[in-house]
Amino acid sequence: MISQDDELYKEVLLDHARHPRNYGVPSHPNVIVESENPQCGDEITLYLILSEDHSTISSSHFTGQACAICTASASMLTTKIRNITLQAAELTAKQFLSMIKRPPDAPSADLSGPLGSLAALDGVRKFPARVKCAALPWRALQQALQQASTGGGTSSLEIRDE
Amino acid sequence: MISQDDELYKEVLLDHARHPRNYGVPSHPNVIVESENPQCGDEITLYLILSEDHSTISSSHFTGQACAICTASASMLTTKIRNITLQAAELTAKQFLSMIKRPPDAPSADLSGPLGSLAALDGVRKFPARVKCAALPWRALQQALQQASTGGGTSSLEIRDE
Amino acid sequence: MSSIDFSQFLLPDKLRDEFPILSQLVRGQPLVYLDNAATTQKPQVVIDAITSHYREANANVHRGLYYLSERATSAYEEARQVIANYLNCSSNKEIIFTRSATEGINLLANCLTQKLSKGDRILLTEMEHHSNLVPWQLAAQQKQLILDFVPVLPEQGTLDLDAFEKLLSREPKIFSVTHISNGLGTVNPIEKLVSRARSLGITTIVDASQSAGHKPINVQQIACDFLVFSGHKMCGPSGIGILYGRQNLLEQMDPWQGGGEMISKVTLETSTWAEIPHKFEAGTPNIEGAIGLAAAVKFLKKIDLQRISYHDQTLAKLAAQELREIPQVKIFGPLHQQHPPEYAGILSFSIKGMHAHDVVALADRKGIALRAGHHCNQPLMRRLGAASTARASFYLYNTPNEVNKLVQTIHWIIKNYLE
Amino acid sequence: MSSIDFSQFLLPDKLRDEFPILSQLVRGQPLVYLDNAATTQKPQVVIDAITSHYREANANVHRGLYYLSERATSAYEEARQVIANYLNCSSNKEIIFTRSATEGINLLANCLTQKLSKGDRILLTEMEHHSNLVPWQLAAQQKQLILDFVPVLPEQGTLDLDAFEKLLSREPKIFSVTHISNGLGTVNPIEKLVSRARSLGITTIVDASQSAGHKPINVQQIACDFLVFSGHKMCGPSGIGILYGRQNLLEQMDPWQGGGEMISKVTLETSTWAEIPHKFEAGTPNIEGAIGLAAAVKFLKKIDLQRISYHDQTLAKLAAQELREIPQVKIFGPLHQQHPPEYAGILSFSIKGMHAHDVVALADRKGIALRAGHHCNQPLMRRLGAASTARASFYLYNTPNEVNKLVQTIHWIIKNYLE
Ligand SMILES: Cc1ncc(COP(=O)(O)O)c(C=O)c1O
Ligand SMILES: Cc1ncc(COP(=O)(O)O)c(C=O)c1O
Repeated sequence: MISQDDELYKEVLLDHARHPRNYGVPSHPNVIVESENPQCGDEITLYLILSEDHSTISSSHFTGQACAICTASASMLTTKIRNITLQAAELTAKQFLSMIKRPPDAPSADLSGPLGSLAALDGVRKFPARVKCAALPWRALQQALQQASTGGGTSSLEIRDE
Repeated sequence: MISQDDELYKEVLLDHARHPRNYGVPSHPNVIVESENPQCGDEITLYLILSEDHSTISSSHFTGQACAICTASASMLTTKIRNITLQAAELTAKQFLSMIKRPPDAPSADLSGPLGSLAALDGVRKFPARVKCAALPWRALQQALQQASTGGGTSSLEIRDE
Repeated sequence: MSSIDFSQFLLPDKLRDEFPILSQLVRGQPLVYLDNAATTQKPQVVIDAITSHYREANANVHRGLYYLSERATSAYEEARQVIANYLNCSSNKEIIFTRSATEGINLLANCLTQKLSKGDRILLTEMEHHSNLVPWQLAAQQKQLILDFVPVLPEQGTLDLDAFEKLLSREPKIFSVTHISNGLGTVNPIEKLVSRARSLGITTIVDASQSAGHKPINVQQIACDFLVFSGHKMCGPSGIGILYGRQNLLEQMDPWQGGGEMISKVTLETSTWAEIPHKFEAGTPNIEGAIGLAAAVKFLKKIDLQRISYHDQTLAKLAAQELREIPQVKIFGPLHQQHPPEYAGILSFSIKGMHAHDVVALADRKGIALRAGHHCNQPLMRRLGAASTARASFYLYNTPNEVNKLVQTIHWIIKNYLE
Repeated sequence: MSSIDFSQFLLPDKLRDEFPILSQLVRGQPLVYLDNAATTQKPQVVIDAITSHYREANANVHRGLYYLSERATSAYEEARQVIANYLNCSSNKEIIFTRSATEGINLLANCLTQKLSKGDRILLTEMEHHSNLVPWQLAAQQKQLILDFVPVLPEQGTLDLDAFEKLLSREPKIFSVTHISNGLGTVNPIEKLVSRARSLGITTIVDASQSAGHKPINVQQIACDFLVFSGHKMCGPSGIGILYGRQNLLEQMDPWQGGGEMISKVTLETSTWAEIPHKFEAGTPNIEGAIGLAAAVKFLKKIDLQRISYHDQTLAKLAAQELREIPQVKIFGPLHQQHPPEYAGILSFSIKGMHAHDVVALADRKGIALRAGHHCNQPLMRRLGAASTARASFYLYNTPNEVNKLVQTIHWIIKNYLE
């Protein structure tokens, strides 16, 4: 363990970073977004499998090379947005991004709130240079959702600042 | 009087500045050099009248608008380089320019040296921004002497740094 | 001096205590610093902001993942926010740190002329500082553009607004104008000029070098596209300046300089750019410069920029009233008149029969710092028929007593030099 | 650690006392600052030089006729002389003050390509910092020039000299190369590279950002045409840098930026230029920056640049020896090898299974400042097959004890994060 009270490297986050969930290329994804943050070197590809009517995300996966924060964020994302509507996923992305962009001294996010265990990433606010690491998979998701609503496909995304 | 011991505005210098000698356009000059220092706004035109064989300066005059230092320097120049050979004038210009370019803390120039009363301009060294004011007429003279040795005529000169 | 008690309207003399340099003797006399249009003195809070940075927070900015780098980065970005607030920007992305006003204009002269064609026109004025003239000459030469100039009315020292209208009909693409003339102290009717030009679709640039830190500035009210100034003329460090640009325009522009910080993805062949403002900040910036400038802005806002403006003006007007009485003195610009058009704390004058260099060198003998010369305004000086002038420019730490000393010294100079 | 007593060859620990920032605690631990390749800390003498300027001598430089302006001007020009002496220039006119190394290269990329024609080639290397790459890409795009790159041998981290020879046969007009790689610590055989290129009439530029202030530099011995560096990487302020150029070349070049200070005669239509170096210093310069940089150079020379170079190298080598023993650690560049080719005090490494960001963020928990990322070297990183590395870079105030702490911390990170 790094430290009992490290505000960034929480145990749950390290667990996702060391053992990422839904890591790998699924067969027949409907949407693929290759995202990268060239300034850090984080690269995450996000895959969505949609329900037949394209209204719901059946499952999502990711691959790529990234730091612990970005990897954990992607891993937690894929566990969170399973069997929910595109709208619900969009809302989650929005909530997540607003959470991590609050000022460093804002009160801690609530683990029992709608974001659930994603609140473990809230500590990233205290480390402004890492906000974009946590944000990358969610930016990819936002782009993927837009694509999903217009028929799916593959695209890429380069994020710069957050 | 400005001050008994002002190192720049010496009484002899002020006298030349207020009552410049040889000020005006002579008839039939052999050489004319229009010199200026655009950064200060000093403008001096120097006129030489040469002996028939062009070996000697019979007289010199000047016109123009310039500060006290530049005007006095020009006025003293015209009184100094009268009835001397081109070579002697060249040497004087060289000696004068080296005098005013010595370091600010060098010992004072000798009023009984070859430059005579020109040594009154020696104090300019202590005011580095004014060195080019004192130098301008002498730079014009150097160009005029070169012209004199190649047949005379009119030219112009823009000085920048000293 | 006048018998009215101005002290109740002016800033208090004790402000001087904040500026360590002002307590020194120069040539055995108390320093009277009246060259504020060239550069200003630094209050202790600005010096402290810089030294604290060195002693506590120094690191390179951006992308550092350790404590000092985070601290330096936030200080740098907070400085950007302080400037954005001062100018009332809609976003702090609209603030680019440059070396100086000069660099800001060079950036614009380069980036905004990229897409212009041969024969396109740029409108300037006859009262521009060389920094708002020479960069356009360089660009015009390279891209075969034509420069036009709004004339200055020599008596009033103001722009000829009829001529401005006529020149607009030549359809310039860019109009770049100074807010306040550093040579004459004229305050241009900047909102009116900008709104007229913008209504015709012309890109507008304001050189705020003499107004920043001397007045409140509101870019949304001026409604210009770009605005530049330097930190050192407003109690800040040298080596730091500001370029304000409208977000959408900055986003459309290609970068000027390349290097670290301004890129996103780089291959050997080609690169993509960072978001604004970083796209225009190539290489390690002047970090302590930005921090020092922000400290200066906070200091000035606390005093109140409206009051500073009034203070500057009043001292210049007091000096003008006294100098106007001296027959050998000629004043240039608005303060030449008893009832001047809008003016700032800048007073240009000459003494008949004396070169300005001598006036200023002799004032120095009394500890007074004035500027002599063309004030980087050679074309304007030619227009006024003056090779050079002497200039006294006032700021918040100057006092009515210093105005007195200036006036007495001019009398002394005239008596001793001319008589 | 090794049992040899290095202390007799290394600089004394008490040098640290000159740097106020180094006595602070970071996250409850003594600060171990190992990001010197990004920027360096400032000794008290540099801080004092800047504050004394503000408290005693602040004024604008050039053409001021009063006491403060004379004092500021001499301090600024003396600073130029100090730099000229450090580099062994033949004249102080060869020293131009810029904002940074980045600005210096942008100036060159602009001015030196003015007269090139479509299809002309410029030779760089794969290890250039973005600052010595992106400006050339921008110029190449505008003027349709072709860039070639000397490859890096990934194992040694050195330039491929055979390929260099072949690329020379394509007759490049300009060859610009770094003295020391900021990503790998490689010290290039600079005299050899420059003399080979110059023998073919190629204009040569050296990026000395990592060598200035770390070694003696002699431009006449290197025999390059131009050389650039930044003040902040050598104990000086940020916002100030140096461009050295051969006098005759600088005299032939047209200016880049326009503005005050760099002109001689200005009319509305056209202008003539001041002499070098002023021709290339448009606008008010970073005066206190120049003064601070000169103070830094004096400080470093007093310590002895040769000793500083040895000190940096030795610490990097000690660290490499220890880290090389850890199976999960991979070292990049010369120190990868037991008997490395010439190297500087820069150590790049990665930990298998960890992203460099995490390595550096965790080192910060122990008060150690490292850098993670591409080090503004994206193409080089791609060449090495590493998205990013962690980098420890040493300077005169680092100690063998700090090397120990670094090594212990890497062990701690591996144990806690990977195991
Ligand atoms: C009106 C105006 N514009 C531009 C400048 C240039 O400022 P800087 O030299 O700081 O770039 C000045 C300063 O002299 C000025 O007064
Ligand atoms: C080799 C090299 N070149 C150029 C630069 C750019 O320096 P600056 O950002 O100070 O302009 C750096 C600094 O990161 C460097 O290491």
